Amino acid sequence: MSKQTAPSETSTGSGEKSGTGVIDQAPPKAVAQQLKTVKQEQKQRVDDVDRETLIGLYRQMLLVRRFEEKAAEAYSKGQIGGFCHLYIGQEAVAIGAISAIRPDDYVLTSYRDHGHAIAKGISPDAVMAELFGKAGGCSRGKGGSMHMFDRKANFMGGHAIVGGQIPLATGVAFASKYKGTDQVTLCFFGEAAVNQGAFHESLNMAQLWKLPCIYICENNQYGMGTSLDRAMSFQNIAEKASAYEIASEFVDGMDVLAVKEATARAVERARKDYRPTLIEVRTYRFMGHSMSDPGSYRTRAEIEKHQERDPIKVFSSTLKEKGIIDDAALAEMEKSVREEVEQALRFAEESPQPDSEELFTNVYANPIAPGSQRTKLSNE
Amino acid sequence: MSKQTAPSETSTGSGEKSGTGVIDQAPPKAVAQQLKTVKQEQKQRVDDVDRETLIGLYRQMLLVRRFEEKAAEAYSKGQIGGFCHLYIGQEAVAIGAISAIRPDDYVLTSYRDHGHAIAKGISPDAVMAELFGKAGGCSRGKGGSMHMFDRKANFMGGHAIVGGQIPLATGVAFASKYKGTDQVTLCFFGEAAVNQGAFHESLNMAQLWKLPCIYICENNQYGMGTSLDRAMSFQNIAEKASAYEIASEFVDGMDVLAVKEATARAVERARKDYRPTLIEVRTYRFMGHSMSDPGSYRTRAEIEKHQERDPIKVFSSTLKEKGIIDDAALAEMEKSVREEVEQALRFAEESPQPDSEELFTNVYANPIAPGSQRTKLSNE
Amino acid sequence: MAVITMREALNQAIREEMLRDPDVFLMGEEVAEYQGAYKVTKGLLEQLGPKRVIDTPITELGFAGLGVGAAMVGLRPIIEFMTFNFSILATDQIINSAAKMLYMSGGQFNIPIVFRGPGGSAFQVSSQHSQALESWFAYFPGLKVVMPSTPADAKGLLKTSIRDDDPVIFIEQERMYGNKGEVSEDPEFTIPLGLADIKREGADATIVARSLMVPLALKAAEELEKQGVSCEVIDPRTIRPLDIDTILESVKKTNRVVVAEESHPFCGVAAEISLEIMERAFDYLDAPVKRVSGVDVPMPYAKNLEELAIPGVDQLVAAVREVSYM
Amino acid sequence: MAVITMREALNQAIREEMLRDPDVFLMGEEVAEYQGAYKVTKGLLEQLGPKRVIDTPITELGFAGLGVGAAMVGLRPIIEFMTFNFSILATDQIINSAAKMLYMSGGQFNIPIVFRGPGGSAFQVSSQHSQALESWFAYFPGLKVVMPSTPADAKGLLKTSIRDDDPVIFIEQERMYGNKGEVSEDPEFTIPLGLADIKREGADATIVARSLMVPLALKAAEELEKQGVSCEVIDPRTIRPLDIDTILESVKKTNRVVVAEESHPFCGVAAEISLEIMERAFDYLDAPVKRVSGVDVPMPYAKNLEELAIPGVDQLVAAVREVSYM
Ligand SMILES: Cc1ncc(C[n+]2csc(CCOP(=O)(O)OP(=O)(O)O)c2C)c(N)n1
Ligand SMILES: Cc1ncc(C[n+]2csc(CCOP(=O)(O)OP(=O)(O)O)c2C)c(N)n1
Ligand SMILES: [Mg+2]
Ligand SMILES: [Mg+2]
Repeated sequence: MSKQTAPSETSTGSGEKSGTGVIDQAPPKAVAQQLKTVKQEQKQRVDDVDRETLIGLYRQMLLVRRFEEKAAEAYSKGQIGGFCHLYIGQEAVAIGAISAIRPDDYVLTSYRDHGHAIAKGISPDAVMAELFGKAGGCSRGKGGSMHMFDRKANFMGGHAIVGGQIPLATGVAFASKYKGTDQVTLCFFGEAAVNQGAFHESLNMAQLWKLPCIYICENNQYGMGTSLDRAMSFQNIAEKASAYEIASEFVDGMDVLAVKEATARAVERARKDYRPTLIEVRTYRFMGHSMSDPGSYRTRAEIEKHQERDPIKVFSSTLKEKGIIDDAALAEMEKSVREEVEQALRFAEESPQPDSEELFTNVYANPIAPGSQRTKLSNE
Repeated sequence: MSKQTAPSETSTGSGEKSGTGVIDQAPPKAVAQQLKTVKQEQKQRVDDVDRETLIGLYRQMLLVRRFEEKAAEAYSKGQIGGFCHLYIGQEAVAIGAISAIRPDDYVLTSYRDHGHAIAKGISPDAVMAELFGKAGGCSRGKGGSMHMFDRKANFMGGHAIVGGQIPLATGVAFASKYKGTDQVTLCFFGEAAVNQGAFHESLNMAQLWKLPCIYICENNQYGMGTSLDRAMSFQNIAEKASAYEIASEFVDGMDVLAVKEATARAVERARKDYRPTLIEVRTYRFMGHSMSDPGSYRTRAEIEKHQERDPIKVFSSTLKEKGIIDDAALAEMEKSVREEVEQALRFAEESPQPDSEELFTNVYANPIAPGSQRTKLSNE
Repeated sequence: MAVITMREALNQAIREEMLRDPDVFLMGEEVAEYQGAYKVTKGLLEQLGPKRVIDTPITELGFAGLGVGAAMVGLRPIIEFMTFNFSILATDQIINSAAKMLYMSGGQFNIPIVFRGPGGSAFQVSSQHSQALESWFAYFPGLKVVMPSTPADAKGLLKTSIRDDDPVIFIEQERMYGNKGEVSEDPEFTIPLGLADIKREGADATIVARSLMVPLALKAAEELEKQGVSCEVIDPRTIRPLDIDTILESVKKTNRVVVAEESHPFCGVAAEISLEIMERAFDYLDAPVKRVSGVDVPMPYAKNLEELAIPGVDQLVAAVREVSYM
Repeated sequence: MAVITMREALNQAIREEMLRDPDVFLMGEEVAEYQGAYKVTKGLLEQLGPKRVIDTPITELGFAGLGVGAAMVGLRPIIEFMTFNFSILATDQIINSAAKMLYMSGGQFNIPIVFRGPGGSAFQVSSQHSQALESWFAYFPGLKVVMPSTPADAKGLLKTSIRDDDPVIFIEQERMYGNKGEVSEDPEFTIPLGLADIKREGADATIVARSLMVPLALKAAEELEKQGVSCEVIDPRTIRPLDIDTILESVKKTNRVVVAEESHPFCGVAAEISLEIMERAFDYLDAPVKRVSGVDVPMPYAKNLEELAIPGVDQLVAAVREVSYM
């Protein structure tokens, strides 16, 4: 008998549960405890990573943070338009995960994409210019904040439909297997995207066909103003993997090294055996959902509690305690990062607007002018 | 700390598995064994049900079987057009489940809907006339085989988009809770519909909001020509409920009493506590996917093996062994059922075609003739 | 009559109808606790409670279908799409379930539901968030499609849509939420569906404009007045059913027509209106109907490009001059 | 040249292009082991193997998106929808991803993908399974839309579509799969997109017809010939980009036009064609363009009603007589 006939027990599901409110109500003591645990674990992980990599990771997180602080400033001045979703607080996820892949591997993510774009190797200049809607932007000013792209970096875009990038990433991974390369694909999305049908359909195909796709759910506990438990009946996202028999892992997203290690394990599985993984990364965004979010659904206290575990602060203190870096070097780095961001700002300001003609380009790769085919045919 | 931070182990998912072929490869001995088990269990169940109900269940299954055999005949003669999906082999599911609810409860299903329609109380006359595209049909000839409806019977339709009825049923159940009635909704669908995003989205909402919807997956092991294991990475459908923390149960669909009992347990949960359930019913269709299916994806032997557990044969032999019914009574019933079906056929043949005017009715409940509103306003 | 914004007018319409009829409920992403992504549903949770004002997961297909199912058994759902761009994920339930249910059930199950939310362009939200989908939905018999251009129309038409027994696609324009106008406070103030409104009378040329294009058309008419051209501005308000009669009457008077829309042109509403005018008033036309649409490209992000993508007053003026052979 | 069915012609096109280019793969429900729900993909699994001919779960949104992702990195997927009715579940990935990717990436990621399958009415398959969606997809810049009406066109156009670097919506007509015609066996036989075909020359009136309507238009032309009216029949073949020039040339000759379609009328392709004719050949029109469409109701199941729902030869004849003032 095949295994489907096996389970004859009745599972009765859960009973009533709270349907409202903030989900992460850990008391102060637990937070302190949590912080201590992260730091202890991080200290142990540090030993397995070389100094240069550690410092590189730190610098990248800092760069993304300062970059976005600057972007927020520019947004307030009206230099950036549209929606602008900041990544502040979540930097350890993109930086940690992308540090575990090769440059020729692929990354796709949502509209909250500045951090991933920079981590995948797009210059801050090009990302800032894109935010400014300028010709020097990585999508030539046509995509904007939510649609960063870079073919050379294999950065396959920010996508603005919640969950839309999940089938796309599955297809990119499919292509790697089809071509017989060992490139892997990282697909980032928020926890609210898990409720979309696209998630369900994609994970089934990925495991059915054994595709080298790593699904990284950035569980920052809110989709806009809706807390996880008000949108998802069962909130253990990593465990949802079992509905597809897919490999999965839960990881603390405030520890850049934990994210890196978990991703590395998934990458190994994907690269060698074409096997997908779902990683749930618990994280938190310190800012509003987008620049226009009043953010009244969370208390100041809740945000501050999470800020104690700011991934950048945690990591700098670990690195200092481990003697990898000192205050002087940190100050030096702060300075160089700020200069890099200032340079990006200047680049964006000075970059020209797209030419008006650009309105009509890139609609088709093979545009067909009316009547052109007739001429072609009569010439034959 | 909330429970989402708990799981930190890595689950590695399943390894390689067969990606092709027939899924239910039980050796002959196992089948005999299975048959014996069903029958033994069924015999025990018989004791809990009164004689009239037992005989009623049997007659209904027989009626649906004979009805569809007649429909197949009429289809071959060209009296029925379009797609026609027969339910032969699966009768115990609709009959068993629907016998566990009240007339004022709701039922929705897919295009394979003749059995459910009759079980919910639509007369065979009206169902046959609908197949014939006649004015006397339960949808006045406008719906056809895939779209049986009956408002009086609370039969909310056959739906032809795979998975389309799942959100609809969730909404019907939502309305019962909204209105504060204790009506429950049964939602039937095939196992291939489980892969649709609509399934995932609906079950999440049903458990999140505690809706009195009972999702009954009729796992007949094939979606058209695709066996379950070629379409679903993890084939234990009942267990998928855990991804939503929803109650679930696995049941043998060849035993009408088993289906009835499982449904009754779910109904209790839904009626009293507004709690949803996912029931996976293992069944098998003896005919092609639709009347036009050559069916070459299954062997004769495979079909015959399942026919040994024909739910009607199994039930009649149980009833005989238990002394509930004898051969004479069975023959009598056979005769009356055949007469009922002949009557349905005659009704359908004699029912007139819909009037040509019907083409334009029922597009809107409040039709607005062009210009009519202007007149109305100027009259005011 | 108070002067209020389109946003407030919509809010009043929902509130009044919910108070009037306990079968009306409101469901969508962020409609309750967040008070609506664009604040259209502000205060409704507080006043009407969590049973009737419901935040959903991000599952457009699922909750659109849930709404249709609830409507089958007599509830009257208002389903908000945070923007109509996301309705694209829900089209199966809108088109295959809502639009066809009454017909394929032979008249047994009508679907009294309103799908509403902002549509069209916003400000620099780029390709995936700037789509005008009215022609898409208007294509399907079984649906009604409404697009208001003033706070009063917004209120009157939304109230009628909620009371209507058929599925209504109600498309608001995000750029217009702050626009102000006089709105009746009478709770029985409604505007029938299928009735165009003459926003300005004129004798020389007709501009048919909807939604975002209406204020632009009125500005163009002012400008043209100075140039000696008297323009009639007609707002169909309901796209399906379309009140072609009002448009035809105007055409028979002015003999010249411009149809303006912010949507893409191809197979759009302007094409439909033009054909209907041609079919029924061909001999009255002194010039071919002129279409002025958004450009035929996805919406770009860059501000300078975005501005070029949507028709402006100048284009409307030029179009009227063109059909007037000026 | 052999005489083969439309079904075989499509099969040849896919087979030849897959043999020609290893980056082309075919994916969809029942395309492999079952040989295609309508047998268009017969024998392909056997010849090309399971890596390139792939059966999917019933997850239209998922596998359409998977195809677009694969196309981003250079593969050339052919995605079969068992019927285009089911593409409605996948529109988000077609419209928000495939159509806009090149534009919003500033020219970096083109999407060489073909979405194909039967569309329009079949035989008594009722409301949810009988939808013509060409105007829907043609609305969106970024997509190309193709509808062949003969086996030769089917083969030549499908081959070009597979070689094209943009997303192509390729809509076949299920009722026409068995239609026969001569088809070239030259593996380099292709037909350019954006080129209309004059299916019959004539002098007195023009019938613009696509897909299922083309054979009907030709029959109507025969009948009209007997009545002394010489009809030109033009098949645009590609809906987007539309070869309006060929249509205009004909109109300038005949001065009378009927546009036929099996789809619903409202905001359909006929409306678009009519507007473009009016815009660019107004002075040549001796009568308003006449539209003949499927009726504006969901498709009923009953045979007698279904027959009334789709235009027939008689209606086309009557329409041509009407524009000829006969
Ligand atoms: C299909 C769709 N529905 C709604 C939206 C509007 N929206 C944008 S982001 C968002 C919340 C997403 O939350 P989550 O997936 O957790 O990601 P996060 O923003 O927290 O990173 C919503 C509702 C959208 N862009 N797409
Ligand atoms: C969205 C959609 N895709 C494809 C189809 C075509 N189709 C009809 S039934 C079917 C198989 C469904 O299998 P399952 O859900 O297991 O139900 P069963 O037919 O076995 O009862 C398919 C592919 C459809 N009707 N709708
Ligand atoms: Mg989130
Ligand atoms: Mg099945």
